[in-house]
Amino acid sequence: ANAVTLKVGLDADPVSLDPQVQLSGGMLQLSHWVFDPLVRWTQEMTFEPRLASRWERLDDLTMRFYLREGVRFHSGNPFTAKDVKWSFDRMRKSADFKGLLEPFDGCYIVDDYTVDVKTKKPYPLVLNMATYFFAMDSKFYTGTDKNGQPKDMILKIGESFALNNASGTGPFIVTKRAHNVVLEMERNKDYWDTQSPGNVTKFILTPIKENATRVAALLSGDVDFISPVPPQDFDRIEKDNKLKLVMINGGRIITFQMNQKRRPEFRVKKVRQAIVHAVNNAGIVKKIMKNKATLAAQQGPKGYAGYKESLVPRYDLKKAKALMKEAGFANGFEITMMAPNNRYVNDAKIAEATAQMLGKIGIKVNLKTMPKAQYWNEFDARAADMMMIGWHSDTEDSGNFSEFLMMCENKETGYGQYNSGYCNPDVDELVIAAQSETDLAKRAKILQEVEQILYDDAAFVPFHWQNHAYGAKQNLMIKPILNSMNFPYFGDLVIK
Amino acid sequence: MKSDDNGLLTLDKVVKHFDISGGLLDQIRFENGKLTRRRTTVKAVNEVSFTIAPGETFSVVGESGCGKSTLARTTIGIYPPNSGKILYGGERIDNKNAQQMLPFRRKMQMIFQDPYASLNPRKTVMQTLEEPVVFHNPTISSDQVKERVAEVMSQVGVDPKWATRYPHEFSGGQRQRISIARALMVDPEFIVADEPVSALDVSIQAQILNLLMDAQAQRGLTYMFITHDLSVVEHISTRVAVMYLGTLCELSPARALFEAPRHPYTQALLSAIPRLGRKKSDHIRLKGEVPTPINLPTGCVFHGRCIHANQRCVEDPPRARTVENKVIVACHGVEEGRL
Amino acid sequence: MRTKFQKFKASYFLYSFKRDKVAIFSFIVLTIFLLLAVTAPWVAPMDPYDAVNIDIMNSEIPPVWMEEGSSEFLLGTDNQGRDMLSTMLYGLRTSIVIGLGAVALQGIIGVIVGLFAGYMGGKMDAVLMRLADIQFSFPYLMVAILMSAIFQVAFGLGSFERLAVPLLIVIIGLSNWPMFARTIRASVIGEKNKEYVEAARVIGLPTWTIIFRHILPNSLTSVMVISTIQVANAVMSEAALSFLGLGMPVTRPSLGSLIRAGQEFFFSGSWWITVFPGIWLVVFVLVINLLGDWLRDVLNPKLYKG
Amino acid sequence: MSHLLEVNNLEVKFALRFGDLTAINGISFALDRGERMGLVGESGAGKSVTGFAIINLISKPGFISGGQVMFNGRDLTTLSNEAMREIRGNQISMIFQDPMMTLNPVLTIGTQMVETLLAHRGITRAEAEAIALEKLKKVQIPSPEKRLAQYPHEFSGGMRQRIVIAIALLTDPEIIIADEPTTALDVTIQAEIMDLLQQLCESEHTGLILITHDLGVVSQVTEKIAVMYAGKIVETGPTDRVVSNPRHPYTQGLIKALPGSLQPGARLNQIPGMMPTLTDIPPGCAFNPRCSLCDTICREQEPPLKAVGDDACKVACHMVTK
Amino acid sequence: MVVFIVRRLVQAIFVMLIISLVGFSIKDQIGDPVRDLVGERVTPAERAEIAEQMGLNDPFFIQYFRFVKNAVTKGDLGRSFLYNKPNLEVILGHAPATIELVFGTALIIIVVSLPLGVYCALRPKSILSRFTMSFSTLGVSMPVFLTAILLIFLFAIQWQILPSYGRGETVDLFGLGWWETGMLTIDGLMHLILPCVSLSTLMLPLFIRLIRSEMMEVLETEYIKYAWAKGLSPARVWMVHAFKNTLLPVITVFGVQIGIMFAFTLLTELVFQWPGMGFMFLEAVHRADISLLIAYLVVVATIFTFVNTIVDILYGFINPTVRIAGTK
Ligand SMILES: Nc1ncnc2c1ncn2[C@@H]1O[C@H](COP(=O)(O)OP(=O)(O)OP(=O)(O)O)[C@@H](O)[C@H]1O
Ligand SMILES: Nc1ncnc2c1ncn2[C@@H]1O[C@H](COP(=O)(O)OP(=O)(O)OP(=O)(O)O)[C@@H](O)[C@H]1O
Ligand SMILES: [Mg+2]
Ligand SMILES: [Mg+2]
Repeated sequence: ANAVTLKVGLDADPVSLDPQVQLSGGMLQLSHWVFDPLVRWTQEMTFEPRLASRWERLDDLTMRFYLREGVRFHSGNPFTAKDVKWSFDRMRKSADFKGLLEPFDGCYIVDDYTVDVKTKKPYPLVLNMATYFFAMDSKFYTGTDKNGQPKDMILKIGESFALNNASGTGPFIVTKRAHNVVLEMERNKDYWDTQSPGNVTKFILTPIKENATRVAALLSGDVDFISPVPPQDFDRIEKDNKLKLVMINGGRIITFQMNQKRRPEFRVKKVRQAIVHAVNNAGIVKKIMKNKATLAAQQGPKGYAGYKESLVPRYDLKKAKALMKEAGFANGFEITMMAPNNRYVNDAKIAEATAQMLGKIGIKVNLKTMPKAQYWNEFDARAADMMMIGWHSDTEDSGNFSEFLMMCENKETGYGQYNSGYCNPDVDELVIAAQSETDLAKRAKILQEVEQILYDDAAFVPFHWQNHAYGAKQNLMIKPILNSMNFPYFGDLVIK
Repeated sequence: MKSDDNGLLTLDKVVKHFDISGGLLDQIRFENGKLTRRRTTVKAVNEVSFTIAPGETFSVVGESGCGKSTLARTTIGIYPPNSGKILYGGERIDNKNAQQMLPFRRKMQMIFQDPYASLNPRKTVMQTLEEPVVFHNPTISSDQVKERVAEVMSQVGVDPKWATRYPHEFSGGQRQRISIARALMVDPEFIVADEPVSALDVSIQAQILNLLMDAQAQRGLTYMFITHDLSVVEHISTRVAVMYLGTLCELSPARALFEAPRHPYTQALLSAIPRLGRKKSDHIRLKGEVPTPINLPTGCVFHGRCIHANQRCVEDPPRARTVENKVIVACHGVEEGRL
Repeated sequence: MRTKFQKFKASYFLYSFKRDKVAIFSFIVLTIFLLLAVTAPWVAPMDPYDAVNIDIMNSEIPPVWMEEGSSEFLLGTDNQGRDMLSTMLYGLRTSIVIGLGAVALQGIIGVIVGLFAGYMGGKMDAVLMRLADIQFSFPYLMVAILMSAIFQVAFGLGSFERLAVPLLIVIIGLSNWPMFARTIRASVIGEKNKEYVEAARVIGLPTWTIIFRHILPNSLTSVMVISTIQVANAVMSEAALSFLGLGMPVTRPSLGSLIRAGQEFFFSGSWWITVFPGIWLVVFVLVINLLGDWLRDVLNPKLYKG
Repeated sequence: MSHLLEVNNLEVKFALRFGDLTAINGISFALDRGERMGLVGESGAGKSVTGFAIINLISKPGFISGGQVMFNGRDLTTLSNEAMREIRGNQISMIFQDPMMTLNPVLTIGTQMVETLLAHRGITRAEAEAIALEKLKKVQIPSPEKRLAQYPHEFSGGMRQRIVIAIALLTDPEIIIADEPTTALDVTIQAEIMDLLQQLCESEHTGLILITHDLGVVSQVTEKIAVMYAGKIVETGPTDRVVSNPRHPYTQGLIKALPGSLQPGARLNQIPGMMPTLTDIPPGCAFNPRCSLCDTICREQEPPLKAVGDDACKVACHMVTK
Repeated sequence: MVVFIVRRLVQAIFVMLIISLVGFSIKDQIGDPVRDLVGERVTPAERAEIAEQMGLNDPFFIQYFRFVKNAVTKGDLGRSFLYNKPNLEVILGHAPATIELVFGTALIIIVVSLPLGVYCALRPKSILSRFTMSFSTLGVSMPVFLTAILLIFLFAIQWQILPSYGRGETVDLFGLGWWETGMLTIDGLMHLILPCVSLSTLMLPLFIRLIRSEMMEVLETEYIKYAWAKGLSPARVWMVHAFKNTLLPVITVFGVQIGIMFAFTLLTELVFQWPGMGFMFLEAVHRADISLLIAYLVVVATIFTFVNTIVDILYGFINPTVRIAGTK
């Protein structure tokens, strides 16, 4: 085949070649290029067989996966059940994935091409989790490296074998990596998925942090594909007849939380409601997000179990002012607000707009935006009265939002880890009930009730669900390879 | 020297060296495979002693860089001496702090060489002149100050109406007059004049010299007069000290010196004065180059250039001795009677 | 008589000023800039710091002469819906305050350090100048980045918006003082050996008086010249810091942060968000520089080296 | 009329902000081969400008506004720059006042000597170096071979001035213009340098224009003298005559003001006032406000420079009669 | 000479100690590096454990002492959290990009400012001089980032004749293995143009002015007048006598300005996504990679000392009156 080179500009490059060292979007993207999971999400949010060619539920606790035969790793080693179990066990040691794998009991080899995955309790989301089960080459990662360290070591800092070496079954083989500068990959000639239409032979990823520069790179033709595309440039790319813009709805909700521990005012429900009414999130979606985000009034997007159609945005400045008056704060008050400036799409701009909107109901906002490295520390310290947080459910399920964002903060159970200041025992109770409810309809009901309570309580300020925006040259057939998880499957990309 | 009790000002073995070696790191040298620390000092004035009697004009002459100005500044207390004593009216002043010095500041004043640099360009003549008076007499009324300024100004021949002008509006000679006025403001007894006429034209030079002589006559001033112009020295001095490389060579009454110079250096110096009508190049030629005051020669500092130098001069520094009536010479040759 | 001298001085100044068209032009423009900055609250069509006036729905309206322009917003609006013209006026004000403040601070530190280092000489001089060297040989932007990172955290959040201006003044001031210190020191070393200083010492004046009453006034010419250049530099430094996201908070933009914010919209067609403040800043800095050049020529042609 | 150099009615102006300033106001003199002439006067009288005007090298706002400088029959004021370059440093050499400032600090003295020769003679570098060595010997620089590779700062002031003289002699010029060659030096060194200059000029038969304000120096070295005041020559004649019998009140004043001529301690004879700035020269005789003999005619009419008595002396004064 | 270099070394060590101390004392203010290493799901307890492993919880002086000890005994400046490599390696990896950028800029500055500056001094009234001077004032008044954005807009987007970001194709220099150079490939050189030009717009005017004013000053000196009086040709007077003296102050300023230039590579590198040290520095600040930051500060201090030493030696070369061992 002809050599086809794909040049991609992303906002960041993967921090490591070890798929299990960090649970982050960037690492998962890489995992899909170099490794393969047992199953993966499709654009329609259904499951597509990958290394597992099929699966069946044996009982409440067990799921059996039948593995694809004849698959080889980049190293040439054959792929077997042993690798799946090895990878699963290794993943449990990873600090990032540990929590996610909490419900699981273990992975058991049935034969060379069959494994059973068992959970401790009945667990409705096994397949969702199987999208994280990337197979690593157990033989390749066994032994000790030149520094005398075991090759399978998961190290966040320091040189580990897996940091710089990768052997997966995926469509691309890493040929060169200079962190923060470039990542080069070549097509795996022996890729098992012969059905894949993908024709990219060389794949060069450059991290381009600056939004404007990234767009400029695409406009000037220096790269073929960029992501994310900042909303302000949507128009320009769409208008350019050599380029195209593709939007995919995503599941990340952007919110502001109101800290009731810091501010007695926020304990007054009317005040919270006033704030929610004062925030013109429709305006933000229209103007700042250029209409390329989905307006939200609850946590989970449409399609998630807890989604409730009747919960609609409620921007109404008059009412907001009235609520403030009723709450006894007609003259307003002053608060602090913090938001990151490089974490979510237009995060700082959204915060700025919000600050101004609150100004209109007399709440004077002292806003501070900062890079995420500083922001998370501040968030941990709950350093401001209102703090921005966006959340994407890594299980693609409604309950996950509440567990992290809305349940009362509890250091031991880890619930409410990203909740800065709302606590309602009713919500906690319902969310926990949903966790072990295997009747999906019933479960959905519970989760919808949760959303309703949060809505009525004005527990947080909802904005929108972020969309993923991709810019590419016309000859890149990117539409089919994109999905709401933001894992572009470049292995399947066709460049005309 | 101490015996001269009727002296107004006495210098006793005054030494002034300047350390120009900079910080510690600059002093370190790499020599013969070893790191050594070396200080570089300019030995500007070396064990100079003399006494100035009240009312006299005591001149110091010598080539450029021989330490005349340093001697002047040390005498007046701008530089503290490294060793030796300075007595004014019998009282030691070299170890006094700024506060204790104040009474002496009124008695001793200085006039400088450069008429352009010696006045603060941002102060009017009035401001320049009133500063010393006001500083030393904080209680004085401003009318009195103005009066005094006007008085001194007319005395030095500058129209008091010009008091509000700035220095750049004056010529060099006028500025020098203002400098002199500043020195006279506190009514001093003793004035050190460091080359006050060197930067001026002959015609102006005469004006300033006359002014200085007039002031001396009126106020009974004592001058220490620094210059390299020997004809000026001859004209105004009562006694003359000749310096070479920071050392005193000869100290004599002016007449004696010009009539019969004793030290070989003085002789060379005098013979080199260009005079009207003297046609032939009959001056004494010195050999060699002037050594630097950083590495002083051994023995007599002048031996390298002296045509009469012998082995003793190379090894042994000569001491200043009174050879005859008030003539003091530091020379082995003179001492031995060779010259 | 004194007034006569002043007249003379003024006339000399005026003379060279009148002859120099560029200087006249720059002076007029600078005056206009300053006037606008001072009167911003009255001349600006709206107060961009007041949330009540800002509506996100008004964002990115082009200047009035363009098709979608609105007569309400002469130069269009930014991405938050603020009137560009007003924001620029307020931004200019902020930039000027920071620029002047920072230079005042630099000047005070630099002049004091320079005076002492120059006058005292010796160890004092060596230590102070080494300090200046360290500061100097270190890219000021880096110093500023580190300092602002520290300051922002140290002072907490609630006060940041209020403290931002003084903070930036301190940051830029602290990172640029060696320029002044060096110039003053050089000039003091030149002055202190002049005989008028020795004359002052002979009078018995205390060191303080000599330094501040005699030497300082004579070193101020050089200070004046570098001051103008440093004001321009400080305004640019603030812009650079804002560009790195370390400048004024987004809700109270300076010219620099305005340009920074607008930069993202440049390629997407909303060029006015960055181009207007850009021109505004460049013209402002330009006239200061031009005046500085002129001043340098008039006061002393041999100043300003490194 | 076969003078080597003849300056006729030379006039030099400086274009200043407030109008033109006349620094040299119609001066005339002549110099013969091997003749040594002194140009004296107070600071600002226009001595240096005269020197530079001869080689047509007046710095920026200045220009020659009238008169001639005839040299070997050619008017130097009308020559092109190229033609003038041929003469400067070749037939007419110049020695500047401050030996510390005239040598380029970053070039070896060898370079600075050789380049002069190369600019004027079609010779090789080696030949040029040989000539340079010879001239260095002539000015009594010890071990000249080594010296060629040294930089100016490695020499003392006296030696530098000797090097400058050596450079002036390189091309065996016909005239040397020495502008206060010893003002920056000590008396002992000054005497040596003056000796040297005089000897060299005598032995090479070179013309010399010695610019100085020191009458003593002039009287020792030169044969002829011109006294300048406010841009004009007020008196000229053989040195002996002028010194022993000055006629112009200004020259008289200058000589009488010298302290050496009087009894020590006596009041000096001072010329009152000071030289006027060139912008406001009084009408009539420029010296009139300071002159004790001043009469009405002096305030109204400019005195011409005219011959007095038998000899070559010329004086510009209404009060001097025969 | 040896002493001079030793002295410089002592100075450099002194500076580095101070700077690393300053670095350490602010390290807690920059942010938490652990946050950047882990996903958002990781519990605080586990983060604390990682911090403990990384030695971040040790007392300040122990950390500082450990750093100094490792630096002195092993030449080890610690390990970057962000890049997961030894700091020195990370910095060396980024250094070529910056050095080439600075080098390219310096080249532009020298090649353009010398002839222009000299010309403006010799013909101050000509149209070209006036134009150059006005343009240079504009240049100083234009923030680097604005110039950079404009350049990208014009050359990369509107006309598409030059690339907009990055270094382009690089090759291994001399087979060193760690110096990836963009200066040997056409593509690499094309990529250099815009960043170098935008960076030079700031310094270029300064140098043209400096050279002009220095040259004009030199032309007024006695020795130039003397050179004319010797009958030398204009070429010789200007190029040999005047020019060499003009260079002296220019070299000193150049030394200082290189330092300032480093500050501005920061902005240029950011806009052009140039993978150099400034870019790395910003990344380290934003991602709280304190270890790398401190190492960077130390390395930069070294570079400055190095550059200044070279400049001083060069200065001594041209100016015979400066004894290198003496004080400046
Ligand atoms: N402040 C100082 N620091 C270092 N060295 C100095 C200082 N002042 C003077 N010297 C040195 O001391 C020596 C004597 O200098 P001084 O000024 O006293 O000479 P001088 O006889 O007055 O010369 P001149 O006739 O040129 O004025 C010189 O070598 C000079 O370089
Ligand atoms: N570059 C110049 N610009 C303006 N005026 C000048 C310039 N050079 C000389 N003059 C004027 O020309 C006059 C004569 O100057 P010149 O240098 O010839 O004096 P001089 O007799 O050599 O004095 P000195 O003894 O001080 O050297 C001076 O009064 C001065 O005002
Ligand atoms: Mg002196
Ligand atoms: Mg002269």
